[in-house]
Amino acid sequence: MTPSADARPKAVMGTDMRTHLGATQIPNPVLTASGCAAAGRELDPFLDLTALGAVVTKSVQLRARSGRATPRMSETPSGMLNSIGLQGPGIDELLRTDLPWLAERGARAMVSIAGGAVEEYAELATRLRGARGMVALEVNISCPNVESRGEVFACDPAAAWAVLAAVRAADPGVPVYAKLSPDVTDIASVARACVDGGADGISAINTLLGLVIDTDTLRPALAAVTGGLSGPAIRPVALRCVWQIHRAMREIPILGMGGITSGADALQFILAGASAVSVGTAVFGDPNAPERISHELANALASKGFARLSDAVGFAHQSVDFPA
Amino acid sequence: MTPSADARPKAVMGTDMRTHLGATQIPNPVLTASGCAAAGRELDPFLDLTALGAVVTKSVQLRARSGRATPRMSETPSGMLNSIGLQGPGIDELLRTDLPWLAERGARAMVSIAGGAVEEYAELATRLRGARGMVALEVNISCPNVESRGEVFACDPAAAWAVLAAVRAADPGVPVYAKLSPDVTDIASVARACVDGGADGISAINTLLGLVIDTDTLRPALAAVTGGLSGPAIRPVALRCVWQIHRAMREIPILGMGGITSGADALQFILAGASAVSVGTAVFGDPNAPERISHELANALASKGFARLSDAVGFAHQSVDFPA
Amino acid sequence: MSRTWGITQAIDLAQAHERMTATMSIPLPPVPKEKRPRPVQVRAKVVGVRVVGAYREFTLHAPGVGVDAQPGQFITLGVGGNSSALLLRRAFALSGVDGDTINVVVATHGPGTRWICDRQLGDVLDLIGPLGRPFPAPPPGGAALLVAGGYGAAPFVGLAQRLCAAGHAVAAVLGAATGDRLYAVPEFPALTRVLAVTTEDGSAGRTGRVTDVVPELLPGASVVYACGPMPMLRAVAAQSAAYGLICHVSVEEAMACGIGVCMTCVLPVIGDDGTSRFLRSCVDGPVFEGAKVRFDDIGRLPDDLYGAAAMRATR
Amino acid sequence: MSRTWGITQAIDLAQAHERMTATMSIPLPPVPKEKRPRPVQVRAKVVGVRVVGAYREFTLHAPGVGVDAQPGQFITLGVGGNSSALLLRRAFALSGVDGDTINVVVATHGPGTRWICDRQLGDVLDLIGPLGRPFPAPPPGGAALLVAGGYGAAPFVGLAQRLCAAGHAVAAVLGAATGDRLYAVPEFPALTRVLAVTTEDGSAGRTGRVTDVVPELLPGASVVYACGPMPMLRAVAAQSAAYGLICHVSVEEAMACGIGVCMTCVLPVIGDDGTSRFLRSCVDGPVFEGAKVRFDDIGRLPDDLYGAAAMRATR
Ligand SMILES: Cc1cc2nc3c(=O)[nH]c(=O)nc-3n(C[C@H](O)[C@H](O)[C@H](O)COP(=O)(O)OP(=O)(O)OC[C@H]3O[C@@H](n4cnc5c(N)ncnc54)[C@H](O)[C@@H]3O)c2cc1C
Ligand SMILES: Cc1cc2nc3c(=O)[nH]c(=O)nc-3n(C[C@H](O)[C@H](O)[C@H](O)COP(=O)(O)OP(=O)(O)OC[C@H]3O[C@@H](n4cnc5c(N)ncnc54)[C@H](O)[C@@H]3O)c2cc1C
Ligand SMILES: Cc1cc2nc3c(=O)[nH]c(=O)nc-3n(C[C@H](O)[C@H](O)[C@H](O)COP(=O)(O)O)c2cc1C
Ligand SMILES: Cc1cc2nc3c(=O)[nH]c(=O)nc-3n(C[C@H](O)[C@H](O)[C@H](O)COP(=O)(O)O)c2cc1C
Ligand code: FES
Ligand code: FES
Repeated sequence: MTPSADARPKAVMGTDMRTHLGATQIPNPVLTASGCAAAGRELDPFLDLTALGAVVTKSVQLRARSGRATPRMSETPSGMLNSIGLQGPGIDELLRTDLPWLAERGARAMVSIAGGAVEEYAELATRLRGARGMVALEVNISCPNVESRGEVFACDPAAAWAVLAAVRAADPGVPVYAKLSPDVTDIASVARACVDGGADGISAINTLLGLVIDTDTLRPALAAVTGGLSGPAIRPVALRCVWQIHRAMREIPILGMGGITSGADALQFILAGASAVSVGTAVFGDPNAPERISHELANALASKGFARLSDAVGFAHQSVDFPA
Repeated sequence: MTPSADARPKAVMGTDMRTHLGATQIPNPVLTASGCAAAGRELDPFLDLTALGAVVTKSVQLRARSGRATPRMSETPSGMLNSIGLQGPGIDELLRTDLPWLAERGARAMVSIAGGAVEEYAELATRLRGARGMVALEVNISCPNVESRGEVFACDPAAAWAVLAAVRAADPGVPVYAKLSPDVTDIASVARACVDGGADGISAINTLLGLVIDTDTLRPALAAVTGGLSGPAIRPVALRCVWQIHRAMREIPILGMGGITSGADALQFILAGASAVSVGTAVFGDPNAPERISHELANALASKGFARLSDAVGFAHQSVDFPA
Repeated sequence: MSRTWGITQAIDLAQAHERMTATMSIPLPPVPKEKRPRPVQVRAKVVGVRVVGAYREFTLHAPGVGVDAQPGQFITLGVGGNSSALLLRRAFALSGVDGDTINVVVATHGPGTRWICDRQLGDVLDLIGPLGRPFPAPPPGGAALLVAGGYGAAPFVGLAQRLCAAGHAVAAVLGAATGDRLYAVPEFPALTRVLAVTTEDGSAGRTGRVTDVVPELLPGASVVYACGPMPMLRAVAAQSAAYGLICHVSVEEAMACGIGVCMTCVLPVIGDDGTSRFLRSCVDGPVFEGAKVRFDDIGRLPDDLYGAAAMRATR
Repeated sequence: MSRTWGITQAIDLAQAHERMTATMSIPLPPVPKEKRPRPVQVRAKVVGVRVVGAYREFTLHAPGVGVDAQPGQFITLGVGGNSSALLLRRAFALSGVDGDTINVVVATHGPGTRWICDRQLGDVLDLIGPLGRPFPAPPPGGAALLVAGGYGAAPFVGLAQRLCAAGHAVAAVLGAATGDRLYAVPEFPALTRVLAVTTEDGSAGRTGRVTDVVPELLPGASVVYACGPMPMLRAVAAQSAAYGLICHVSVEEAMACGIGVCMTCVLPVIGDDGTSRFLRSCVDGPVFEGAKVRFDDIGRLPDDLYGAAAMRATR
């Protein structure tokens, strides 16, 4: 039972941390974030990959991508701006080396896929069907739709719906999460379109579009001009998005992320409605962060008297009679 | 002439810092930000109000407003979340005490107005016509439109257009800036709607909608649940918005703001396309900030070889052949 | 009268205490209502650090701040240094003034106070003060009861000194959860006729809360001053009101600016015209008359508040 | 061979130097290609701080980091402490290893290095290392020319020691804009047959740049090692190539993670298969063969880069 604010037991021995990605149970609600852990291997010296909820792999496309020119990064106050441009060797290589490596270790993989057209997403999902070690798909729709003036899929509910419907058709069985961009007027409506299209859950949020100007060179600091803002700076925006999505669809699981650096940060996302969290930029400052954060989160939940993680999901909404 | 990156004179004695708010010339491009300086009086011990470009007054409405319940504030990494709810005594009191006080001192006022319906904005502009000391109007359209499901004016180009057209009709002479919210899919289209409606310039940006959860009480940290995120954390988002608006409408002046704490920060906004800047949250950390920043900006411009501030406006776009 | 109050005056105060017991009546200078002392922003050097139980007491060289400063006023400090993620200043009651130096006592709470408590002799802090309205004077000749919770005793050292010097009888109740969270207990015997100390865990003084003792001391008082956590202020204000006494409370609301420009620090206060308003605790307070503070409505938006009607339209 | 290199070995190296001049040929151990030394994350205590011209040299007690570490590898430090706005680690070349202690030399650049340079004896830093691939061994018996710009000399103290110990002849050119930005000049005479020092302002050594001297020393060398600013690396790589020599460059790209997960630190490098790729300088470097680095294309996206075609579709 959900403890009430007053009569909450003050310590629980070992909160039950199990949660789900769609229908798949995972032992730990803390995952890596796509693009912040490569395919997991480089983090092996710093943490136990098998203890994580899952390794969310860097968004993969059909073909190899060089990524963008450098500079690709600019540190900002409590955040960073990046424009990697989805550098990676493509789906063949992921299937050939990265997923088997993770599977052999016993680590779970949530595979992030990205494309420039609806069929590319569908083909990626088809190629990945039944891949060993894969527990879920994360569909990164924060990509420009090359067939539609380069508008980002995640900024258009209809385009987002189309991608998710195609992925769902390509693999009816796998748990599918749609990863949303915060750069929209109404994120709940995009989330709803994704669920209508067939998504089991929502990953929120991707980076915010940002810009830094180098006052020495007098031009944008990134070669690609704009980039994605991540880190603790964006945490309040990410929490607001998770809050809004949970209010709109209480039954839909959310993988929350954006600036999580501690168990208390992760707890905020859980209380706002996330049933699992991803740790991204914090890994750069501390490669052990996902492991540390899962311990801190477990302790925080226990000290608040939650016997089960699931009891805490969305708990903060109980106190608010505010309209959605 | 705009200095080229190579043949730029290395030091200029006293960059000409004059700029304009619409057609009105002001001696200094640094202003306060609405809601972060009240009506200026409390900053008097800390800086010379008359030396600022203008004091942008806290958004005023027709009637007195109590503002929201407390807590109204939560500090976040390199930022803060606030939900003041536009507390203030209303337009009568502004006209009776605050504007005359500023005018007597010789300080310029940019008056920020806010309302829940188009006619309220128009009435405010009418009431303010010819007010002594007022050099411009800033139209804060980040308010819920009470006639339209509470949707924020700035999130709907048509609603934004309607407000600006009404204000323009109410006072055809005063320089009018529309203050935009970053929480939209396409800020440039909202900016264009405002200019079509009659705005002379654009103020960008208002706060980002955010949320913090108090992990002690297990409920939102703010009484109002969500609030506006400001401070250096949001600076890259603010710069991106200014960049996009300038790219869409090069000739439209922009009052840039969002996380400015130093002259170098202000310079980034100028290079991105702003012809003046507002300093908000930084005032809370350092009430002298607007004055300090104008000195630092003047020095930075001079050391980069800009003879005139106006030569630096939008300069960073010259290096980029990227499509808009 | 002397423009300074605090540490170096402690010696003269034994005499003042004698005068006090004779209930002489030298009224405090009236609190300037319109012209607040102009706050200054200075770089203040740490010239003394002292561990006091769970707290750290800092003596800061802060030229110009002490001039005109009065008990109940506060200062703010910038925290975290360059490249800090903490933007906002932190507020601390002035606990002593001596010429160009001032004293504050700091409890570790979160990252900002942790950073301050790490400062060493010679470090320089960005300081603004004096801020806010001080404690008003008691009625002529009236005896004062001071009630403090934890570091809430900070402004009372100076206040007791001033009251003593002005010939008012002073009684004090200093309470805290634990003994190490009491402050300035050694300073008070010389300044008070009656001094009660309470701790919740019984580690010092009487076991219990200040509110257990206050009723015993109200009969001898003509005015009450209270500084500490909000629930304590509310209780003491209620006890004082029930006894027909005015109680001046010094509130602690989260402040973003400390100088009156941001409107974060408000609380509902009943005005002289009977209308309740959200008043800024940084410039209209932090000292308010307890009976005027609508403690029950802190954290709410009461319907009858000035300007509340306009809020309903846009919710 | 000894598992450590650096400071305390300097004494033995005079003898090594003698052996070196006899051009004995003890090859360096082969660089492990597949199994990089496993980096560790430790809390490292500052056990020594020394001002060296414009730089600060830190000796850090960092258990486990030095084991297997080789010249050319680097470490990263967390900066700013709790509640800092700086999230990313800062990279520094290992400039010495002695058992559980390591040395780094830090130039003040921005807020992160300023914070590091403020650290005192006894302070504790969050350290990860060793990271990256070290300098490869020279051809058997070959003479090595080391070319450093500014603190780029840091990895060369250890490299020269190793090369000496392995019997290679070593020559070095150490240059900087000004004399106070030279590093480790006193260490080199014992390790090198020829040592040239240059400064652009003439405040030490020959007036000019390292590239003014390199052509004079190429004839005696069979391999070149370069560490310093990118334009210097490019010039020295070109000079070496023109002379038919391999030049190993240690590049300095902005790094977000330093461990290979973020892809910020890439540069275009020609692979053994002739195909150019964006390689990560943190794990595939920081040492690359100069002729393989497409210096002209740094900051660009060359059309023939592996995967560049896929980029055009989504632009
Ligand atoms: C008028 C006044 C006088 C004060 N006098 C003293 C004093 O003499 N000694 C002392 O130790 N403390 C005093 N405080 C409380 C002190 O300001 C807070 O403990 C401190 O701001 C907490 O900062 P933090 O970073 O450690 O904690 P955090 O909780 O991380 O602070 C986060 C934010 O909340 C604000 N905040 C948190 N707690 C409080 C609080 N209790 N009061 C006001 N703001 C808060 C902070 O200023 C900051 O903006 C006073 C506060 C006020 C308003
Ligand atoms: C492999 C490697 C070895 C290095 N060895 C040394 C050394 O031995 N001694 C030394 O003083 N410095 C060395 N540097 C450079 C050092 O890492 C930077 O000077 C430092 O990161 C700057 O941080 P900052 O906060 O002072 O500056 P800022 O400019 O504020 O840093 C902002 C961001 O840019 C990155 N950055 C800025 N300049 C550089 C740079 N030149 N190289 C890499 N990243 C940069 C920072 O890491 C940070 O993420 C090395 C860098 C690399 C990559
Ligand atoms: C360097 C970098 C690369 C990223 N690459 C991807 C990516 O390939 N696919 C994706 O869906 N998100 C990507 N992201 C976004 C993160 O997964 C995450 O949504 C975002 O950074 C917010 O979380 P954080 O603040 O914890 O980093 C990337 C973020 C960073 C910083
Ligand atoms: C406490 C607070 C109150 C604000 N009130 C208003 C307001 O009344 N009207 C308005 O247009 N913007 C208001 N803003 C937004 C600021 O004017 C500014 O657009 C925003 O904070 C970004 O700038 P900054 O990061 O420099 O603060 C407020 C911001 C803060 C922090
Ligand atoms: S703290 Fe800003 S108005 Fe009081
Ligand atoms: S710095 Fe992250 S991959 Fe190299």
